[in-house]
Amino acid sequence: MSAKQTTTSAAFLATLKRDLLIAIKKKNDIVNPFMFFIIVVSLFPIGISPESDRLREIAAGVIWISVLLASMLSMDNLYRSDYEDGSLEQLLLSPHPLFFLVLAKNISHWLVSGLPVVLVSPLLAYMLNLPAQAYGTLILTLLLGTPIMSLIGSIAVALTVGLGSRGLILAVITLPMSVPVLIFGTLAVQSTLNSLSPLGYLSLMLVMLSVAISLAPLASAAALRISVN
Amino acid sequence: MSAKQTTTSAAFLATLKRDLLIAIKKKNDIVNPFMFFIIVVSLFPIGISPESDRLREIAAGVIWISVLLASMLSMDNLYRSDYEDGSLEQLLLSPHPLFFLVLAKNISHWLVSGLPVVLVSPLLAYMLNLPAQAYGTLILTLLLGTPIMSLIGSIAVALTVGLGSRGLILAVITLPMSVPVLIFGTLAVQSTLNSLSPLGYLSLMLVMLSVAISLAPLASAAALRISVN
Amino acid sequence: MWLWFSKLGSPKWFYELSGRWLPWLTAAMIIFMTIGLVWGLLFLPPDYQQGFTSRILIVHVAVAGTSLAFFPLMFVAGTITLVWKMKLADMVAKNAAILGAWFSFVTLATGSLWGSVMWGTWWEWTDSRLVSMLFQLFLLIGVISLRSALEDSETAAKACALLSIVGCINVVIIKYSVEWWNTLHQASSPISTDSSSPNGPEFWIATLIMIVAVYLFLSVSLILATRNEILERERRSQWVRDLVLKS
Amino acid sequence: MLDAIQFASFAEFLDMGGYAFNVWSVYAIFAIFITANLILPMRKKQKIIRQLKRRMAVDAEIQSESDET
Amino acid sequence: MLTAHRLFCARDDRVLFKNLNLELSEGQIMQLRGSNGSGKTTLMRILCGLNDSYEGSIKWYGQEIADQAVNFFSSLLYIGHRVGVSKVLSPVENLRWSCSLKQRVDDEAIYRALAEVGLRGFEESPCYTLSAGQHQRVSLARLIISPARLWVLDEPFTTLDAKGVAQLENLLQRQAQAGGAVLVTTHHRLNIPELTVLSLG
Amino acid sequence: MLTAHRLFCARDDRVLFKNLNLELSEGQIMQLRGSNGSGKTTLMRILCGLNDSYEGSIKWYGQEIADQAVNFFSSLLYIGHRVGVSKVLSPVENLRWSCSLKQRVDDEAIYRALAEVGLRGFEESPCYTLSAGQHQRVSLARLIISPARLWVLDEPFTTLDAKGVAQLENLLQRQAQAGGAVLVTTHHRLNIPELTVLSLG
Ligand code: HEM
Ligand SMILES: Nc1ncnc2c1ncn2[C@@H]1O[C@H](COP(=O)(O)OP(=O)(O)OP(=O)(O)O)[C@@H](O)[C@H]1O
Ligand SMILES: Nc1ncnc2c1ncn2[C@@H]1O[C@H](COP(=O)(O)OP(=O)(O)OP(=O)(O)O)[C@@H](O)[C@H]1O
Ligand SMILES: [Mg+2]
Ligand SMILES: [Mg+2]
Repeated sequence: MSAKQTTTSAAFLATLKRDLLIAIKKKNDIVNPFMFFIIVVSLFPIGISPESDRLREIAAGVIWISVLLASMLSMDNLYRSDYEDGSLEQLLLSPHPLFFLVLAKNISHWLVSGLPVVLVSPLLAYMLNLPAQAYGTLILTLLLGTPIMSLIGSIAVALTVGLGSRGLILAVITLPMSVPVLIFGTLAVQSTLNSLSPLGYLSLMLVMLSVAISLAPLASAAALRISVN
Repeated sequence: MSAKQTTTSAAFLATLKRDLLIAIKKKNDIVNPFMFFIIVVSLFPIGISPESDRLREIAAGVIWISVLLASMLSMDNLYRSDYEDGSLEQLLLSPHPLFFLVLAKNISHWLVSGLPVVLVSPLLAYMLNLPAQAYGTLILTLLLGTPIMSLIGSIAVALTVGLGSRGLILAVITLPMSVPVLIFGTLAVQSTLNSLSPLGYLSLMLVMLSVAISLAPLASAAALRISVN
Repeated sequence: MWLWFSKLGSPKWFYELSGRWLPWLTAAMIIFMTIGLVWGLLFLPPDYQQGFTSRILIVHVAVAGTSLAFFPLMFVAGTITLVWKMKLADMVAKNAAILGAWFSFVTLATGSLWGSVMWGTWWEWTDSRLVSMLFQLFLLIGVISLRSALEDSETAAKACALLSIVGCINVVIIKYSVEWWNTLHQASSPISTDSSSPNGPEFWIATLIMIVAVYLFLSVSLILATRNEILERERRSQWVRDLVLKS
Repeated sequence: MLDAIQFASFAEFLDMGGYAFNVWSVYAIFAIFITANLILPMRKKQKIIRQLKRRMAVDAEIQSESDET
Repeated sequence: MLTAHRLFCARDDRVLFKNLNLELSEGQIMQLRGSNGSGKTTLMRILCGLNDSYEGSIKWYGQEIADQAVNFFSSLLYIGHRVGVSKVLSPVENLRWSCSLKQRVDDEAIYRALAEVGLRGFEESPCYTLSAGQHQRVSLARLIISPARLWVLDEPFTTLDAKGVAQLENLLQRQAQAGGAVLVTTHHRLNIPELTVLSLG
Repeated sequence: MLTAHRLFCARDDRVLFKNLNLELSEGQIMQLRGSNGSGKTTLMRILCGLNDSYEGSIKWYGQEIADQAVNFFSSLLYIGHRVGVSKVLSPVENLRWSCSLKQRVDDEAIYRALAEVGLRGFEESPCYTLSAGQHQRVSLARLIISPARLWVLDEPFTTLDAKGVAQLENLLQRQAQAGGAVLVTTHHRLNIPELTVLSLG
């Protein structure tokens, strides 16, 4: 029996592959966060002002807030369908540390819903007239910030996986927690615009990301065990 | 038997009362849209700028967009739990015109999730430094606009009631439809700020609301019949 | 030690003990509150620059200081719930979240009333204490709504415990990041602790008395609510039945 | 002792140096806050005990009914 | 009273039934039989007008149902797999609403019906505190209150204990004697003498 | 191999079981019996470590499970009411993942197992096109692949046809002969000679 047992890394890879496969088959999981992001961002020129000077000032903030909302809403399905079809129980009964399996699910979720949003953000930054010198910083902050959001959101989703309607409760739990990310993300862009170095903020976000990667999956795993009870 | 049959208005009232009762018992249905609205609005000063001059310019737009998002997300539960526990089937099998029963559900939903948001909006308008002369118009536009949003959202929710994860699909369907409401709502506030009369926009919104009230419940009813099939 | 700990966790034991303490705590609360209020309202000399509005400050500072105690309290209660599965800790945590939301709200309200005098505005985003208190209120409401959404009480207990622990860490992070963000936007915070120094010692003694009074109030209210919770959750046990029959 | 009172008249006391609204609002909020969080739990206790009594009466009734059958 | 003629239904290219004829008359209790997935639920929902992916004709007292929906719906009571009892509300609140969709009721009738199905003492507790069987009983209380002439019940015996099953069988017979009709599915063997059986698949 | 001592479990103040002792040894097939809501599912989930609202001790080869979770989980196979088959993926993809959580598998073994449970030809179709019975069979294919010594199966016979039931009974016996143990609930009467029965409630 021991000869046939898997290593944890194999289980990690299998879980990652499976979640990506499901996302590819469902398509909506990939397209919707992306569409939501674009639609929400394009509400701002309509609601606030279509003048390019005004837009420039609010561009970074608007993009960041929309990313926050999109990534929060896309969390909804992270564990839900697994919970409903019983796959989550199988995950919990695996002999491997739940930490890594949860991490695999989080990574796959970010690849599917966070990354496309980050990739399309320069286009929207252009539409909102963000000065070109800030693109690099914006993308970097988003690259660091969206995984943090996914990791935090994962805890909230894991806590509420058994609930019927959760859209809003998720928001009420995760949005306050994402304030620090929002602050550093926008500050970094702002300081680039003021020709200052954003490195300080970026490294702070990096620290936050590493803390989140090492702690959040633990909390998610505990939350899943609580919810499946 | 005919002596004991209910009038349509009694069925309408019974449905309205039941939905309000459920909302009162669940509390979350009332508190969450409201909290979501406040939290999203308070992300903007952090993400864009805490300075009161800047905030003043974006206040109306930010409030309107947040209302749009809150009302869209609160739709999620309009028919879902009824679908899951079978109450929706009972509704469809009632001898009374479905139009009125759906309208009752929409009204109760608006009272529970739309009205509190409208009522708290002056507070947030204050926090965002909106000039005082625009408060009246803002509230009027929201009073006209949120029921339109609820009625439109109801159609989208009815179409997707059987689906597992819908948070984002709903957004992708309803947000584009609500652009006209957003445009007239913010234009009305803007013209008050420029000391012009907002009456033209307000009456346009009133027309939209009456059209929505008379047609949207029909569409929702049809959508429900399709989804329950 | 362990025996004592598990005895402490027994709701019945706590109910009886708190029943004995409650009169004393209530009496102490009434005394401190009366002294604080009478002194504060009648005797406190006007502030050299703020006039009689310093009467707002003693209430505000007492409530604000006390409301910072809630997340640590919930952190401890949450850890006990998760690690030792002690039901009593959850009963405390449940009511602490609600009471904490009240405290945060009153801090915000009294602070605004003060601010409208001092800065001429009820709300100011450029102040970090205001913003981080607002988000503490949001997080507490998140915990409360999570509990009301979960129907199964055991799941709710553990889920809220976990969320309180995560939330506590977050309150700290939010507080520091908001503070830092504000110092970058505006050099001087409108709430400056320095401005208090010209005030005489009376001011600080009055404030201190109010702080003690508010802490006593916190414990009395929390104990009352927890006792109700015990009665509800243990309603089927024999000792509650006996108690109900006697009353 | 009474000299230390900062107000010459009751009207002056009510006026609070021109900040009556703010000061008294704070104290009103504080008073509501304190009383609500003391009175509500006490009222709730009465309600719980009343409910429990009713519940136990119903239980006893059901018990005696099932004894008869 | 209810006749179906040459019904045909296919789901995902798989024919569930074709050329199915059914006639239900006053005083009749008809049991639908068939293995899992043979289309019993689908047939019931088609007859009630909840599902329109079929061909054929369904008549109510000789007239197409589509032409007299109000008439038909006010004499129909359908209880499906999902019984239509909200978990948040109490039994009384649930019945108040679901009955008032069809007829005028007073609270007294509701309390009496609840007592009859053995829910005395639970009238005011939210339904999520009830057991599965008690949950089912809340919906069955509607049978006692309802004056509907046609009952369509999809597996109403699930989660009921022996006493509940006997009581429900009794209710069905009372309905038949009063001139109503019952269409019911179940995997149990029913203890009702005048039973008609229709087998699917 | 698995012993439970003086288990106690209460849900919402209702005692499901108390003072329950259970001993499962190699080569044994044990059926849990009991009416609906008597706590069968709850007991199984407690034994598997999915539910911790109980008192008492559970041991695996004489040692507390909490002290050797990895060891226990790698010799356990649990299939619950919800079988853990994603509707979006095909049977092969489903098995590839769920088996790789426990052991190394090659595709050939998966195809062989799927053929054995009668799913030849469906290996690549997404599971939402499968019938309920076929859906159940996908999860049962894991029994063929798995080397786990302890099987815990919650109502595995639902939605299976007669042939499927016989095949599953056969599988259970093979497992027992190979020195494994099986804990199973079902409302069916099993056609297995060496069956131990434990009744709840
Ligand atoms: C973390 C929560 C808070 C704490 C610990 C706190 C504490 C204090 C303290 C100790 C003072 C006295 C400082 C002094 O003597 O000048 C003070 C003053 C003040 N607080 Fe707060 N406070 C908090 C939140 C708030 C909030 C939420 C508001 C408004 C909504 C607010 C508005 C004020 C104002 C306007 C002053 C007077 C500022 C000044 O003297 O310049 N505070 N607060
Ligand atoms: N929405 C749907 N789309 C496609 N096929 C469906 C749908 N609903 C049911 N079916 C198929 O129709 C068939 C009949 O389903 P139905 O629910 O009527 O069976 P049943 O006889 O009631 O079974 P049971 O005894 O399990 O209740 C099943 O094979 C099912 O796969
Ligand atoms: N999450 C829960 N919270 C409270 N009570 C629960 C919970 N889950 C189950 N119960 C209760 O525990 C009891 C046992 O449930 P369980 O699912 O173990 O029954 P079972 O024997 O498996 O029944 P079945 O034959 O229907 O599968 C039921 O009365 C149920 O009401
Ligand atoms: Mg069926
Ligand atoms: Mg079970």
